[in-house]
Amino acid sequence: MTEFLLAAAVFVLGTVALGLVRILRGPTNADRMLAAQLLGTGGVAALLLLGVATGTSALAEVGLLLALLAAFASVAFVSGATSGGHTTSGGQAARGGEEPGRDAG
Amino acid sequence: MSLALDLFTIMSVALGALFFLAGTVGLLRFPDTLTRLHALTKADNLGLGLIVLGLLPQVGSVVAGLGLIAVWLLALLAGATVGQLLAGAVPPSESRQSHREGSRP
Amino acid sequence: MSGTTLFGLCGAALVGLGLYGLICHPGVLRKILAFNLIGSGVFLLFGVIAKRGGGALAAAGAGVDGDPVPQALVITGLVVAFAATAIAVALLLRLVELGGRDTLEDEAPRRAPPPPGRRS
Amino acid sequence: MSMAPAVDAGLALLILGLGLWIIAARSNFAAVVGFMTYGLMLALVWVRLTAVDVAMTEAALGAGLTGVLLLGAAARLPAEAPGGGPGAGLRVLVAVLCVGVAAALAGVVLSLPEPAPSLAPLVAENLPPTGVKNPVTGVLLAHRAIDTLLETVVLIPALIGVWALAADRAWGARPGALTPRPSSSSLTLLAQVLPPFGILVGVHLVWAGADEPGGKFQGAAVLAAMWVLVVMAGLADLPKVTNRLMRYTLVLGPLVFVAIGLAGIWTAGAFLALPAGYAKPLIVLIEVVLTLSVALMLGLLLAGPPKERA
Repeated sequence: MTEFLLAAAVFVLGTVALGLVRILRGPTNADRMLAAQLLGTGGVAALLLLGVATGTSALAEVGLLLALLAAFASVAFVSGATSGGHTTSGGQAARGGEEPGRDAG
Repeated sequence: MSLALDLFTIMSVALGALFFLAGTVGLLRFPDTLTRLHALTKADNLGLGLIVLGLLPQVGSVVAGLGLIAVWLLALLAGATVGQLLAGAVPPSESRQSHREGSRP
Repeated sequence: MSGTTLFGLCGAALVGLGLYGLICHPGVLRKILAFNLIGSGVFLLFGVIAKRGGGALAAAGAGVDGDPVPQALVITGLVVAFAATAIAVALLLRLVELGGRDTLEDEAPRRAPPPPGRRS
Repeated sequence: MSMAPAVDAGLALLILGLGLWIIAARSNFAAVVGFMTYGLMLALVWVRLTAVDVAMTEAALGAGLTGVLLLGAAARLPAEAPGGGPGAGLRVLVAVLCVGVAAALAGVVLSLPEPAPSLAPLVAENLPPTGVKNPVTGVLLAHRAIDTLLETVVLIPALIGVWALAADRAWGARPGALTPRPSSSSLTLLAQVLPPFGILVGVHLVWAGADEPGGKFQGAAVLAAMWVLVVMAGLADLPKVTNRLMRYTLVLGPLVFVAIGLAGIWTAGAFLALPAGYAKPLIVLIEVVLTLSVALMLGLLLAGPPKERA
């Protein structure tokens, strides 16, 4: 059984690692965030599998932490994307957009 | 009895891992951000849920089992709302221009 | 080769990678990232030492089989690294706010025309 | 155990790949997202190294809070990293240097002494008098308490440093790096539903940290994250940097720690020593007040320098 759970962990890690290609290719930042989200859930799954396979204590707490902070990070992304102005388009808007140095004086 | 439980674990975990594979394939193959989001939210909720379900017979105590279920519930809650948020962060134009930008290394 | 040694080599490689990024990247944000990479590499080395030094506690039934002293040091290190990163990010954002630049180079050559909001 | 090496090898490959990506990516944002997933994978590595306490800290601080901090910075910068930097020749030279450093470290890893030196038996021997069962907590608060004290104290100058970067006119205003988002129903829902869970998890981590993996830093990081989440959803506002209550809370933890430490000179014969019999309650007290202060510090570090609002 231990072997099977470890193999499942490797499998899940492997598949979500394929999802990393989305982080590399984008094209939009929302896509990258999606890939990170999948990796987060996959990471939690792999963690639980590993933990049960090796009898690690307190693994549910680590899982809870990861799930909580993954949600938090996504919220931070969305906030940044809409109020910071230039996260999403990833291009020219970034430079012209916000007048820097408002209080430079 | 324990054989039946083991079989249950194997079935459930394997099915969950397959859902992760499906999610990754969707993430890589679907044409734009919103369809990818769709694929992802289905896959990671079900994938993690099935894996947690499969792991339940393998943990020793009721408390540990409840911890696992809590991880899943939290991921479910966070995944659902974050999916909504990410969808809101995708401007309608962006999914169409998705192949114009690209930041390959 | 054991998994522990493998992670140790991994940590060594990460320190090298991070050092390269720190020196060669002109962008400040990327320097901060590279610096964090170095940090995590060093922490991994600590982790390897902790793991190797473990065992005695497992025998005593304490539930954690690693040397807790390096582990505790890594935890303190992580907190301090976060504080340092927060300062670095605040400095960077202030730099951008004042000069519209996100690099430490004197003359910042960009692939696109220079930012319009440049002062001074 | 024939699958275990595959797990380790897979994790090592992932981490190295992500590390390469963080350095090589052209887009700032892609590099930051890479860094966050990298932190997540590192947490798994720490679990493999049987350091669950560190895995929690890495997940909460290394991946979570640091990631959010950098995400916020990336949102305010041009999308692509600036060009330039050293020329090709110099780059090769630097690469050679870095390979040299990495190789030297790898050599050290491969030639670590056998059997490994360890303080674990010493800790195991001296853990019972402290009354806590988690050896890492024991080391942090009893055996190496001076490190922990300095570490919490160092967060305060860091916060002062961040605040000092405010523009003159903005001094006294509220921290400005977290711009609340115009209200959206799903974000509001998340900010109402998640924090109760988060606070529960955070408090549990601190409470259980005495005997099981967990502790004040992990708990404080979760509490800080939940606070910042509520702020980002616009449900609460940050205090002004001149707020008295906030400032007292910031220094409360370190002050209590120092006070108990000073009392140790008379009661136990050394600075930061804990009197026999009272070690565990004192450790728990220190943990609780430090958690409050550290959570506030972490949240405020994320919130950045004070800024005028339009």
